[in-house]
Amino acid sequence: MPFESGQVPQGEARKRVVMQYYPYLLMFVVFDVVGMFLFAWGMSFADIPAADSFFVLLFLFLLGAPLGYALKMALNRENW
Amino acid sequence: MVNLPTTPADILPFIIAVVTSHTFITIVIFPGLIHLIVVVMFLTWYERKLLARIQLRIGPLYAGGLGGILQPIADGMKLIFKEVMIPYKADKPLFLGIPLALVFLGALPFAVIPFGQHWVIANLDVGLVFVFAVASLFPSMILIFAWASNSKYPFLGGLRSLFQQVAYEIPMWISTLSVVMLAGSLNLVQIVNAQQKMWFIGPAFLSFVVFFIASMAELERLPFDLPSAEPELVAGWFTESSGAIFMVIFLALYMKLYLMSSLITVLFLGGWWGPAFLPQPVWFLLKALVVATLIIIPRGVYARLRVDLLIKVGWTRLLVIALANVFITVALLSTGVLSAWGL
Amino acid sequence: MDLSIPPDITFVVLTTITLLAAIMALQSKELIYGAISLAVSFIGIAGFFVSLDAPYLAMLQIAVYVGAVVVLILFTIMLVRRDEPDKDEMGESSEGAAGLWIAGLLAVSIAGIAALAGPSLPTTPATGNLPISQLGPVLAETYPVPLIILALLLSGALLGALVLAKVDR
Amino acid sequence: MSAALLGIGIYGLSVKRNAIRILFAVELIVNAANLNFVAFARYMNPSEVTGQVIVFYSIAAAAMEAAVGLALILVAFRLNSTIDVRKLNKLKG
Repeated sequence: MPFESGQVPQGEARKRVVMQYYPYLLMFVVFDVVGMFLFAWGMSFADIPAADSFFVLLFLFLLGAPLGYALKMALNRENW
Repeated sequence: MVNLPTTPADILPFIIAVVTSHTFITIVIFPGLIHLIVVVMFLTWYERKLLARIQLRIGPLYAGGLGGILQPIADGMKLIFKEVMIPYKADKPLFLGIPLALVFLGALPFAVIPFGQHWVIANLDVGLVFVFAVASLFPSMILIFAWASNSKYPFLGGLRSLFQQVAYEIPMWISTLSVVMLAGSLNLVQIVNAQQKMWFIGPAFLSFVVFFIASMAELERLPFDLPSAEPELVAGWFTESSGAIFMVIFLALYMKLYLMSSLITVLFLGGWWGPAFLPQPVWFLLKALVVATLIIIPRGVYARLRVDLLIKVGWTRLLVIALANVFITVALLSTGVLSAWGL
Repeated sequence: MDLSIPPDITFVVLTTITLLAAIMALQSKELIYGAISLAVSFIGIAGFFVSLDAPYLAMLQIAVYVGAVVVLILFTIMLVRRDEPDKDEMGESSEGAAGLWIAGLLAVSIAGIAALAGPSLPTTPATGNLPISQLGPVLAETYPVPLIILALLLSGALLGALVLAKVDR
Repeated sequence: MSAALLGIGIYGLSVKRNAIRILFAVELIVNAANLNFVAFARYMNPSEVTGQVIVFYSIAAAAMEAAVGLALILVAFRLNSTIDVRKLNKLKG
């Protein structure tokens, strides 16, 4: 390097990365999909009968438990 | 539309007709490119000046008089004439290409943002989702750029940026769901029209709070600026960029700041609606400026969080609040509490 | 299906981009470039969706595939990066040839079937917009049960992937 | 077009040795199928969005498949420190 000062960089820059935040990425993929479905539903909320909206809310509710469990796993540093 | 010129004498009137046509003006001048660049340059000056005032400094002073308002132009000139250094063993095509792509992606969502009843370039039916789809390309771009620059600080910064943006994108989306349900449309023009009587910040206050916090995190602003934490990571994922590349990235970042503040204006603050003594775009710009100020101010005030806490807060608090907010909105809408405002 | 359409410019451009990117995704030396070309190919498909009057689907495609799946792929590539440079990835040449043969045969036969069935299909796409607001009601009213199954699938996949990726001590 | 994409996908599936490449190929095949769904729905039954709704589910399923597939690749890499499928034949004994 002709005109740099300071230390010469050492080692490989593109190291393997840590796993710690990997579960959050998985959750991102899942909730990306969920979000798109919810937008399709919310866009025409007024036109959808309440009985059918109930199913969408049930869908959301069902995802609550795995979300909680995934968060618990993700926050447990022993796992990663 | 205008007919193509046939004789040389027609060329000048043709050019005038094209330049004064509404399409040309919307694309190139007002909600389009020139306006965008001017506002972005203004924002860089505004941020420096505001922060300086908060910290009892003076900030830019000399360039152009009037409190150094031409400072952004001076900065731009300086950066253009500096040498572009490409790190040893960096991935050249990606290292040079990604910043340009970032600017393009930063400018693209402005095509669907309505600055007034007729001041919108493309009135898409899927406007809001379009903005989110484009915005969701940013994290991977940043990660690739960080990888391409073949250096440790950018790589760490890029990873942090990826996780942070990923963590706050979902709460952001889901918080806007209640706005979409209130307006009954994804079309941004219709969303603003639905707010003629009542701004959505009232009925959807919770989602406004979530959206505001999440957008600050998306913008990597303090107190969420871990990806470019200066004491630890030099400048985060754009450490290795220099000269013109740095300028281009900087431009993209400020475009994103402007995008987020105008999105908040559109979704929660009633867009262009305001008392009629000022034209619609002026109201819009004023509101966006106020929001930008609110986003900038914490930078002068707060310290930053730790990265794992940051991500934890995003997923455990904001996401849960956003999901709960969906149920609240359903309850509000189906009990008809909001019918007084015609919702 | 496509054979009956007069070759118009968007179609040709989108086809070229998508197919070239797809080939690049499989043949590029560096895995990162493969992931990027995969993203480009997905964006090409999203362009097709727009031209087929399904803009919401195009946005879904970009947000889910390019926004989420490609990020996941990039991250995994960085996780499994080996310290020594990649060796030649192609299998033996005979296997490559066999793969090409199978793939070519399949593609040609499907295109042939499409060409035979082509005349029986309407040749012009419908005019007029499909309102995207139709999507929600159809989703919620006609297909509520798949929605619930999807919720189970999503949670299953999330937990399954987490348990798989967990470090056993 | 869709057939060509499918062809590329099948080729990748059968020839490549890197597990991530194989995942790419699978995604390409799924995309070819999605494209066909939308196109045929548009040409044969233009007034309904059913074809698009099916693709909704298909995209969701494909995304989940990618997530689980990548997790499997991670496990395979951790156990064997390679993602070359020709070398992952431990079950042969």
